[in-house]
This record gives sequence, structure tokens and C-alpha cells, in this order.
Amino acid sequence: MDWVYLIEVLVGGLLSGVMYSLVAIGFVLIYKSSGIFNFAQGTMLLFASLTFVKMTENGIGFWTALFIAAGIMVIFGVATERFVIRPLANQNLLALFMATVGLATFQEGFSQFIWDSDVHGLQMNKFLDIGLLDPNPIFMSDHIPWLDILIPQFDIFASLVAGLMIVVLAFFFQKTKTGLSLRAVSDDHMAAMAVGIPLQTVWAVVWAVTGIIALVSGLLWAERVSVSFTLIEAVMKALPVILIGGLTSIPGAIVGGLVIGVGEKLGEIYLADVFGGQGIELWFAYFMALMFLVVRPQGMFGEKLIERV
Amino acid sequence: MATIPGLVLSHNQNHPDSVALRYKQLGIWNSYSWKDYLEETSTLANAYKSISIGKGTVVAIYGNNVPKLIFSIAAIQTLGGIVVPVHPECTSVELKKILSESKTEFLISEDQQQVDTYLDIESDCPVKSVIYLDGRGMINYKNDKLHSYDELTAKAKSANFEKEIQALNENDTAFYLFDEHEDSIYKVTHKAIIDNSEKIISLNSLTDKDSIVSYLPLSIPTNLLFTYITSLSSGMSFNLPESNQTIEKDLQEIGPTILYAPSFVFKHIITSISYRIESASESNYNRYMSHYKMLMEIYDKEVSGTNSFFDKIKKTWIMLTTFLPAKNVFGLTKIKHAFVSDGVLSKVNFDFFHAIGVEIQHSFGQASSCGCISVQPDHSVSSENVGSVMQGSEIKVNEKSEVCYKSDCSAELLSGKSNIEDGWVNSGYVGKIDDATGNLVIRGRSEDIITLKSGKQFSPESIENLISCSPFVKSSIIVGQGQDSISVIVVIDPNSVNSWADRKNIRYTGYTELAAKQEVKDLIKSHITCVNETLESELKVKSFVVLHRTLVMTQGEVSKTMEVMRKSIETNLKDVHSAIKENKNDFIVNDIDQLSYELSINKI
Amino acid sequence: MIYRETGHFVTNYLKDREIFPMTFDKVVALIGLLWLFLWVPTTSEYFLSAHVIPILAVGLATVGLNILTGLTGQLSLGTAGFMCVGAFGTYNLMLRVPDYLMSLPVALLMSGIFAGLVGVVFGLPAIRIKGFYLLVSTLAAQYFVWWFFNSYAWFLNYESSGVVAIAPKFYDYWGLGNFLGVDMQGYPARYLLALVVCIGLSYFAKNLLRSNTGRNFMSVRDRDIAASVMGISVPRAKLLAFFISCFYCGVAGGIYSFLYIGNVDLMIYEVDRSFTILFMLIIGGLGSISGSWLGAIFVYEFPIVFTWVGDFIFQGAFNTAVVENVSNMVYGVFIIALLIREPGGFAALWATTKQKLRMWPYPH
Amino acid sequence: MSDILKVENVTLQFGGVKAITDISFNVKEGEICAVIGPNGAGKSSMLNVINGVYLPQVGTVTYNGVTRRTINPRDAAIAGMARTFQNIALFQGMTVLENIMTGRNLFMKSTWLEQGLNIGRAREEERSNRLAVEKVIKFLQIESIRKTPVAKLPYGLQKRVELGRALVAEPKILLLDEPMAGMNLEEKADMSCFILEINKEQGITTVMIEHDMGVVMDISDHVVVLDYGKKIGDGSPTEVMANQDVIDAYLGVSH
Repeated sequence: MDWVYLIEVLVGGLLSGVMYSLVAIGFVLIYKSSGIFNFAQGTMLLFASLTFVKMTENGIGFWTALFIAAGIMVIFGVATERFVIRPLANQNLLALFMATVGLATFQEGFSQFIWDSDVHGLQMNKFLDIGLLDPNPIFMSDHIPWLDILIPQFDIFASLVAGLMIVVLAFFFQKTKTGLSLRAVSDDHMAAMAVGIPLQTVWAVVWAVTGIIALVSGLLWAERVSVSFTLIEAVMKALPVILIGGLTSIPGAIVGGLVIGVGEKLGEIYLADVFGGQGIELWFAYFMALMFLVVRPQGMFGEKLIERV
Repeated sequence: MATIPGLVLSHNQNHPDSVALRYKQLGIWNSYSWKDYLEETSTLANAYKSISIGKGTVVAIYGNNVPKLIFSIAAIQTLGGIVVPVHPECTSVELKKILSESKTEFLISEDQQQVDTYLDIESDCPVKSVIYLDGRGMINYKNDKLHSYDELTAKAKSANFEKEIQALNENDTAFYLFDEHEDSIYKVTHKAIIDNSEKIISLNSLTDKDSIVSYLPLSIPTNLLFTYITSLSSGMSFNLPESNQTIEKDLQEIGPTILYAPSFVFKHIITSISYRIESASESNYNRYMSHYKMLMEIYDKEVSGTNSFFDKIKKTWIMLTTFLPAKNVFGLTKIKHAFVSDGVLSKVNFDFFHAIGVEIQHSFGQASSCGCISVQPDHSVSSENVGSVMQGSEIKVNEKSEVCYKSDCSAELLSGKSNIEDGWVNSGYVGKIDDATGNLVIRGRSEDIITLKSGKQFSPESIENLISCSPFVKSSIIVGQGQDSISVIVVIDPNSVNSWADRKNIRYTGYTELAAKQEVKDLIKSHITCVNETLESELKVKSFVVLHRTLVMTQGEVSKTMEVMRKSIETNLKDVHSAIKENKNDFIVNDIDQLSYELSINKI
Repeated sequence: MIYRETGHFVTNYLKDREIFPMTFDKVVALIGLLWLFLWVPTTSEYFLSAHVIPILAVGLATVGLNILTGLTGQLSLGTAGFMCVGAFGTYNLMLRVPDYLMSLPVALLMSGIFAGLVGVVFGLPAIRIKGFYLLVSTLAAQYFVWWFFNSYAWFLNYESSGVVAIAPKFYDYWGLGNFLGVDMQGYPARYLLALVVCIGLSYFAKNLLRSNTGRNFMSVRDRDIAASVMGISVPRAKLLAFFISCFYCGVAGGIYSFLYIGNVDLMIYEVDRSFTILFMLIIGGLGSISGSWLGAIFVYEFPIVFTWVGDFIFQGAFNTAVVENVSNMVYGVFIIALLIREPGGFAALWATTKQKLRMWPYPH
Repeated sequence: MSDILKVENVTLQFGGVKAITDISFNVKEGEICAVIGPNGAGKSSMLNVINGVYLPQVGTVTYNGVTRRTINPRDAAIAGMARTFQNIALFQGMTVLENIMTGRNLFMKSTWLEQGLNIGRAREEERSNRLAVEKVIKFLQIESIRKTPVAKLPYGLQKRVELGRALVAEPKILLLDEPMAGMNLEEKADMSCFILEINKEQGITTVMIEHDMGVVMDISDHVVVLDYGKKIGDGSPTEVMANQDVIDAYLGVSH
């Protein structure tokens, strides 16, 4: 067995797993705070990156565009809470899920309506000539001297950004008051309301934060798959991740992302031949998640439910 | 021969397969044809014969209308026995009086509730054997007199009683009927009560195609006549609801063509209509109210004959959009005749029913007159009278303005002081005969007449009727004997006042608190003020009390037909009466539930 | 207003559970049903082919999904995958079984059974996995099935284009067309076949709904622990729901491919179709068969009508992409508004309206 | 009378928390056995062990002569156990009638195909089981709400419907988890009557968790007292009331 190749595959898997994790975190945040399975995550990615790209295409600078796009996502998140989530507060989970599918449909139409339906290349390297990275095209795989393997430079960059996001989020939720409220809300809605935590404000914050996560992960994903309709499918990629991780766990989302990332790469290399066909990555992640859940139905870090009767 | 078993027999011969009795049980409607009816009564008669019920045996039927009890009536009479219908909610005092005075030997009771009431007074009455239909909850009862109906009838075989039925004499006593106002029992013969029902049938051309729902116990004399006897005489179907909680739904399902009810039921329907529309959406409520107003205007024109073609179109529209559906909800769509007894409807309610096509016919009758002495004809438009006297009867008003009558269908008193003076039966009601039309107008019971300090005499019922016609008032009691002015005790209707309060965002936890709300008092006050405008100055109501609870039938505070029973109320609520007498503002009532309540007298 | 319930009473329990207890309803339903058959000559082939038959196909799939999601509470996003099994199953049965043994109606039902069995396999995890976690299983089914038919060309009879047209002879049901002198490949005949299947299966579903099986499904949906305490086998109920539901989807897939588009094409069974059908279910109302049909009609026709109206008003001033995007926006807003107003969908709206009509002018 | 149910040395824990510690008691055939104790005493857990919703770590349950540590709830139902729940577990999407009909599912032998086609046995079963259900509806006096969705009913009526759903299964033993919780006096009186009648007239053994001591003393033949997962009393109502441990636990006297 070629160990170097294996390590390359593993590292590559871990790095793409980080990208899955980032999308998954957006999911988990919303699910944790309000029990909503947010299907609109994918279109939020599309909307955010499309907004950003259109601005840069019109000559707005990188940081300015990033800042404005983040602002728009915050507004969007708050509006979603106000006009979609709040009126549906007491509905069953399925209705809320469908509402987010409705939201996704709206967003899909909306983003392509105000921007356009074209496929945009992001070419992040254009903006990233800021000393962080090699000015060479960033898709070039770089040789990592001390391990003697080749890793795409962008993947490392993306992982760094994603990791940074996760740290910031962790800080936000562990140390700030809003973050603490969120944790209280996710533990028990009624109790949180009883101690005077404004549920609706917390939800609004969560949706806003999710919007920003969508922007960051959207840009990272877009670099790989271009800014287009395909971004929406990122959400389908993230689904097995959060389910493996357990719907309510941020660490679960991170670990789940890594597991899926690595597993998918390994499956592609070692199992594709067994199935005599290409493209098993289409379903492989789901099968992994399925196997995992059959053993542990609540996911890796999900709370085990003792059903009280 | 017109006897009750004889009627069953003749229906069996004339139309054996048409529906005689329909009852809802376990969620579906079952029916008995006349053939089944005869079969059931014959089998039952055989069973009753085995426990030596025979000619002249007095048997009490104690319960709600369930088929087994209904069949028992004809079965007992087949054997020549006398049936005493007893109200399932009657007090033990009443039960004792009825059983001992009528010398009842057998008591056929519905379930544990009735058996318990009987057991309270067991030692004081001559009952030899109690047969219960439903033994539920009585497994531990050790009493030799108690027998299960099912055991009794299990072995009973069908038998042919045709001969026995033919041999019955129509002048024999069929029923002993208890008049709770007079507290006395009447002997009713087969002939008298059947003839009386024939008069109603021919007057209103009722046929065997009609149907009637009977949901009140047959111990109410008017109810016995109008539902049970009338359906037997005419051969129409007699329908029994599933339980007391499902009457409204069951009425709708059957959609009867004949409706009989004491006035309180119609009042209840009006209240239901009113409180249900109260909780409708704003637009629906407003539209309903405006349609109501229009309807009544058109009705007034109809009565005076001045309605135009345009009015007719308008009425059709109003009926289609609002009142036909409303009738459908209450199961009144098919009603052809609606008989009211035991009180009259106020003009507003009477007119409303007539306007929507439910033609109310007031009637007047008691146990002594076999349930009916006068009834309004079809299409009568006056809410005041109770119609003219029926064929074969005469009526007069004596010098004390008491209504007296002679009738070929009257009942004799079983015991006690006779109420017959010079061949005229004194009904115990005061009233007058309208000279122009010959219609009888009933003012109230003669013993209830109130004399004010000024010497002014009046019957409280007419004022009470006016006050009670508001949907918010369940009942009212006028107080004023020997006083300067009239006061009234008002009992609010929980349903309609609840939904009114919800609409007005008034918070409360229960009836007592709701009744004590200032808003409720203001509501009642404005209604009484309205009523006062129609009254002569001496009879204007000057103060009122909103009572903290409703009146209780099992305490004898209201009659079985929901008329107020002044004597019981006066004893049970003596604190209220004395407070009114002493003209207090706030006072404490020590009620029969051993609790005290704070009430206040409100001046108008 | 319309309802005249006075005088309607039931005399036995079977009458009490009739689908249309009131005579008025019965008559309306019967007339409606007859009309569905008799209107064929008055309509155009185009209307049948572009509107009616596809609605019948997706509506049937919606009814199927309703049994699984609406009745049993098992969320599924694998509907298109199961339809795909049905379509390929029908194709291969028609292709590989001798003509004298096989005909389209039989193939449809048999491939429905295939789809049902595939559904049971992917339903097995449902015994342990609950709620949103179950999405992983149904999505696995969706992607796996799609990949499977894409990878093994045998199922497409080695057609390199990935789309295989359906031979006209497949429409010949044991020579019935010749016998009746009807063009069985024509849309009216296709419509009638689809209609009969849909009515039959809707009736079947409605019967299930009001029988023990339906109650068992609903009890699993509402409170699975209580259901098992009542003696209901929860795993059996779930697997049965998967089987029946996927059977419906399979038949629907066969109808879609054979009676609507006329070829077998993998591309139309992608995951967005699963979403579309879930939409139809939600908009129509969970647990209601008639709701599923209303939902299917609405979701299918909405973009078409919207585009048509847009074109009519603006006379093509905007390009199709713009109209499509606006249509998506309006559609999204509509769904959210509907869920806020009436989470029970059209079925609940209809039920409230009916209740209002019955109780009119009273609110309750 | 023989013991229909024997609970022996049952211990149940969740994670590290012991809900029940080494509890044994017997229920005689035909009696009303009340399990009482303060909140958190492990009463509901005890019922859940008996009909197999929870699996105890140690101990056995002998029912009808068969001893085992665990039983599948469905098998328990087949063996004639029916129960109600502390926090009403009705099927909220169904009407009263449908809810009670689910209690008859073990009596339905027709296949789903017959039911789907609405033929043969399926129709007959719908009819005959509806009759059984209607008898229970009449017994519980809920005729007027039979077609009402249970979600619209007040709490007391929901409890009644749940009792009906358990009763219609014609059980040998009925496990009632706080049948009178949250009821007013009148509703409690009705419920007590129903339970007594079910027990005395239909002969169904009843195990009941109840807080209201008045009711327990009135209607039960046998009382088991739990406190903090341990059994502190077992005997007739009068015996139990005289037990010092029980008095302490109930009146909150410090130990």
C-alpha cells in the first residue's frame, strides 16, 4: 500500500470535510435554537456568494464587498425570522421544514432575479494577493516538504478560514451574552422564556449569524464549484454530515464533516471499483451516515432521548 | 276500543312494517316497526305477568325515555295495570309522595341514580319490588326487593295478548299523573287521554308520516300527551335521543316534523342561537343581526298583510343565506307544527320562530285536563293567548279570575281536596278570555299573585316572562308581596353570558364570579330598564339581585319544566328575600351548600 | 349553506364510515367521476398530454408519499427514486417478458411491487431511526437508485443516449386496441388507463385510511410508544407504509414514463422531483387523499399558469428566465403564507370551509 | 386469589441515576392495587417496567405465570396488559372514535389488502369492533364527543378517552398512570366510579398510580408505597396509613 498516497487522500478528505462542516454548522445553529431543519441553507450560500461576486464584478473592492454582503445577509436573516419563523412559531416541525423549502424557492428566484442566472467564476486569487498565499493560481497543488505530500493550497486556506470561523463562533457562543442565551434556548424554550430570554431576538441573531456563515462557506465552495445553481447542492452534501454528527451538536457537525470528507475520498478510491461504476460519491456519504445512524440513531453527539411516558 | 295497548294492536294490523319507534343507541339509530312494538310489549307483558302484575296493579316507570320503559307502559296496561310515570330527577320527597299515595307496588327504574333515590325512602312506601334496567354500579347492593330487568325478561316468551287487549275497558285508569304545582295525583283513563290526543291530531291534521322526538320524561303530563299518546294515536314515529348530552345533534339527525316542548326548551334554543352567533366573526355577527332586523320588519308587515313583492324577495334571500342554514343546524328544517306548553313564549321569541317558519302553537293544559285544554290553531300570530278551548270542552273565568273548565277529557283527583266547584274544574291559574276571539289568556298561577303594599295585585309571571326573554337571563323571580315596589332576582344564563363576556374581554373564573361582575349587572340593568318602559308605573321593577348560582331542579327550586317554584326558593334563599324586604344594599347569603356568598341589591 | 343535514341519520356502522355519507355528496362525487370519463371527446390531445396525464402521475406519487409521510409520519425525500424504479421496472418487464405474458397494466402493477420492495429495504433503518434522521435513508435510496440505473446500462437496454423511447407495441394491451378499434397509443386511451389506475388506487388509499391499517399508521405517526403499548407492531406498520407508499410511487413512475413522456429518462427522476412531490403533499395537506390531488394540480399548474399569465400581460417584454425567477419567488412566498395561514394545506382549508358551510351562520 | 403479577427485585437506572432500587411486590388477581409515592419516587418507571417500555437492569416480572426480565410492549398488550399514561398519550391527529378503535387493533385479523379493497372480513371487523367501541363509549358516557378530534377536548375528557382506549382492548390487567391527575372533584368522582366498576363488575385487575390519598383509600384493595425508588410500604390501605415510614414520606417529616 502506498502510504504517502493514503495520507494525501486522508488529508485531502479532512480538508474538504472542513468545508462540509462549515455548511453543517449553519444548519446545526438553526436547528439547535429553533428546531427548524433549514433547507434554505443552500440558497443562502448561493445568494450570499452571488451578491458578493456581482459587487466585485462591478468594481467594488474585496473587503468592502465582503462587508456589504455580510450586511445584506444579516438583514436577510433578521427578515426571515420576522416574516417566516415568528408567524410559524408553534407549528409542527414538518411545516417549519417546508417553510424553509419555500424560503429556498423564494431565495432561488430572488437571487437570480436581482442578479442573474449566469455561472460566475470566483477567482479568489485575484483578491487574495495579500501576502497570505502564493500569488500563483491557487488550485496548484503544493508540495508540503515535511510530509512529502501534495496538498491543494486552496484547501489549506479554506480550512484555515473555516477553522477561524469555528473558533470565532465558539467564542461567540461561549462568551457573549447572546451566545449564552442561545444555549439556554436550545436547552429548553419554555425555561428560557421563563427567565426572560427574548426568544425572538435570539432567533434573529441565529439567522443573522447563519447568513454570515453562508457567505463565508459560499465563497469557499464557490471557489471550487463556481457561483451557480450547483451551490444549492452543497446543502445536500452537508445533510449526511449533520445527521452523523447529531442535529444539535456543533462539535458533531465538525467531526461529522471530517468523517464524511475522509470516508468519501477513501470510498472513491477503494470502493468505486467494487461497484463497477463511477460516481459512487453520489450516495456513498448517505450510506455511511445510514450505517452510522443504524448503530447510533441519535447521531454522534446528538442527545439520546429517553422517552418519558 | 281506544286503549293504549289497543292502539298498538290496531297499528300492527294497519301498517305493521312502518316505523313505530326509533332510538339511538351505541351511535346508530335502531328502529322498531309496529309489529316489533307489539311483539316487544307482548313479551314484556308475559314477563310482568310472571311477577303477578295484573289488573289494577300500580307500576311506576321511573327514568328517562328508553325503549324498555316505553314498551313497559303498554305491557303493563295490557295486563290492566296502571302506570305512574315518575321524573328521573325528582326529589325523594316527591318520590315518596307519589309512591305512597298511588300505592305503587312495582317500581321499574332506569339505573343507579333512581334506585338510590328510592332507597332513601324505601321504608316509607309500599313498593314490593324494584326492577332496574341498568345494574351498573349496584353490584354490592344487597336488597331483596331489587331485581334486574334483564333477568326478568330473559326467560320471557312472546305470547298473544290480543284477547286481553280487546277485553280492556277504555274507561279504566291508564295513568296516575303527578302535578307538581298542585302536589297532587290525577287518575287518567285510556279514553280521556286518547280522545284528547285525537283532538290535537285532527285539529292539526297530523298523520302517521310525521315524526316526533321525545327527549323529556313522560312524567310531564303535557309531554306524555303531545309526544307519547299523540304518536300512538296517529301512528307517527316516536324518536328517542341517545343521551341527554346529545339531544341537539340527535334532533338534527332525525329532523322531526312535529316538535313539542315546554316553553323553556324554546327559550333554550333562542339562547343557543344567540350565544353561538355571539362568538361568530364580526362580519358574520353583523350580517346576522341586520338580517334578523330585516326579517322581523318583514314579518310585521306579513302579519298586517302589507308586505310587498320586494319584501318577499328580500325574505327569500335572508332565509336562504342565514335562517335556513340556522334552522338546519338546530334540526328545525322540517318542522310543521311546534307545540309549546307550560308557559308562553314572549312576543319577540314567538315572532322570531314564526318568521323563520317554525310555527309555534301555544297550548295550555295540566294533569287534570289530560295535558291539554286549549291550543292555538295553525298560523296563529298572537303570542299572548294559548288558543281557544278544544272541542268538547267549555271554559270560564270565575270571579277571582281563575280559569275553570269542563271537559270530556278530564282527570279525577286520586285523593285530597277536590278542585271541582259546581261541575267546573278549577285549573289553579288566573287568566281571562279574550272577548273578541274567545282565546284564553293565562296570567299565572293563582297562588302566585302578588299584592303590593298599595293593594295592587298582579301575576308575577307576566313580568318574569318579559325579563327572561333576554338571552342573558335564564330565569327571574319577582319579589314584592306586601312591599312598596317590585324587585327581581335574576339568574343569568351561563352559556350566553360566558360568550358575551369573552367577546367583551371580561375575565372571570366561574359562574359565581361572573355573576358578581359589574359589567354583567350593567347588562342586566339595561335590559330591565328596557322592560320597565313597557310596564305601567306601579309595576316597574325598582331593584334587582343577580343570583350567585343557577336554580337547582333536584332541590325543587324549578319545576321539571323549568318554571320557578316560589315556595322552595323562598326557603332556600330566604336571606335574599329578607334582604330585599329590608331594603339592604349588600348582604350575605347562607346558601344550601353551607357556604356564604356576598350579594348586592342594585337599584334602577 | 349547501348542506342540509337535518334528517340524515345512520342506521348501521358501515353507513357511518362511508366516504360520502350525505346523499348530496354522493351525487356530486358520482357526477364528477362520470364526467372524468365522459369529457375526453371534448378536450384536446394537447391538454391531456401536457396537463392532465402528468398531473395524474405526480398526483398518484403524492398519494403514495402521503401514506408514508402524511399518515405514518416518516419523512421521505426518495419519492423520485422510487418512481424511477417503477419506470425502469415497467420498461424492463415490457421489454424482457414475452408479449403474450405481459401488458402495460400488469407491468405497471408489478413494477409497483418492485418499487415497494426497494422501499421496504430502504425503510428498514426506519425501525431505528426517527424524524429528520430518516432523511438520510430516503435520500440514500434516491441517490443510490439513480446511480444504479445510471451505472448499469443493461436496464436501459444499452441505449447510449441514456434515454430510451418506448416502442408503440408496448401500448397494445393484448390486442385490445385492435379489438376496440381505438388507438391505444393515443392520449385519450393513455389518459383513461392512467385515470382508472389513479381512481382505483385513490379508493384503495382512502379505504386504508379509514381502516385498521390507516389507524395503525396514524398511531405510529402521533405517538409510537403508545402505539406499541396498544399492541401495534410499529416496525411492521412502518415497513408496510414504506411498501404501500413505494408501490404507489412505482406505479406513478411507470405512468409518468409510459403514459406521459413516452420514454424512459433518468434525468426526470432527480432529487428535485422528490421535493416537488413533497411540496404537493404539504400544500395539499398531510393525511388527505383529495388534498394530495389538489396539491398536485396546484403545484404542477402554478408555474405554467403563472408564465402564461405573465406572457399575456407583458406580451413577452421579459425573458423567460425572469418570469421563471419571479414565478419561483411568488411560489415561495405563497407556500410560506399558506403554511402560516393554514399548515394543514388545501385539505384543511376545504375541511374548514365545509364545516363552516355546515354550521353556517354559526362559528361552531 | 392467585397473584397475577409479581415484581421481583427490580432495579432500573438511567445512566448513573437509579430510578427504582430493588423493588418487589405482588398484585392479586382481581384487586385494585394503588402505587403511591411522592413525585420522582419511580412510580411511572415501575409501570413502564411492567409492560416493557423500560428494560430493568436487574429483576424479573412474572405475569400470568411467565417470568421474565423484559417484555416487548406489544407482547405485553397481546398478553392482556393495557395502560394509560401520565401525560396523556392519545393520538392527537385522530377523533375520539378512531383513538378508541386503535385499542381494538389486536382483534383485527383482516389483511391490509382486504382493508384497502374494503371487502370481506375487513368490513365485518369494522362493524363488530365499532360495536365494542361504542359499548365503551356508552360506559364512559362520552357519546356526545365521539366524532370530536381529541386535540380539542379538555384534559379530563382526554383522560377518559385514554381509559376507553385501554379498556376496549379487553385487558386482563389495566395499568393506570395517574388517571385523576389535574381533574376537578366531580371528574375525579366519575373516574373513581369508572375504575371501581371496571374492577368489580368486569373483573379487570387494576394497578393504579395515584396522588389523591382520598381516592386511594376509597377504592384500592392494596397499596404499595414508593419513595426515592425504594419500597417503603405494602399492604391494605389501613395498614399502609399506619406505617411510620409512609407517614414520614408523605407528611414530609425529616428522617
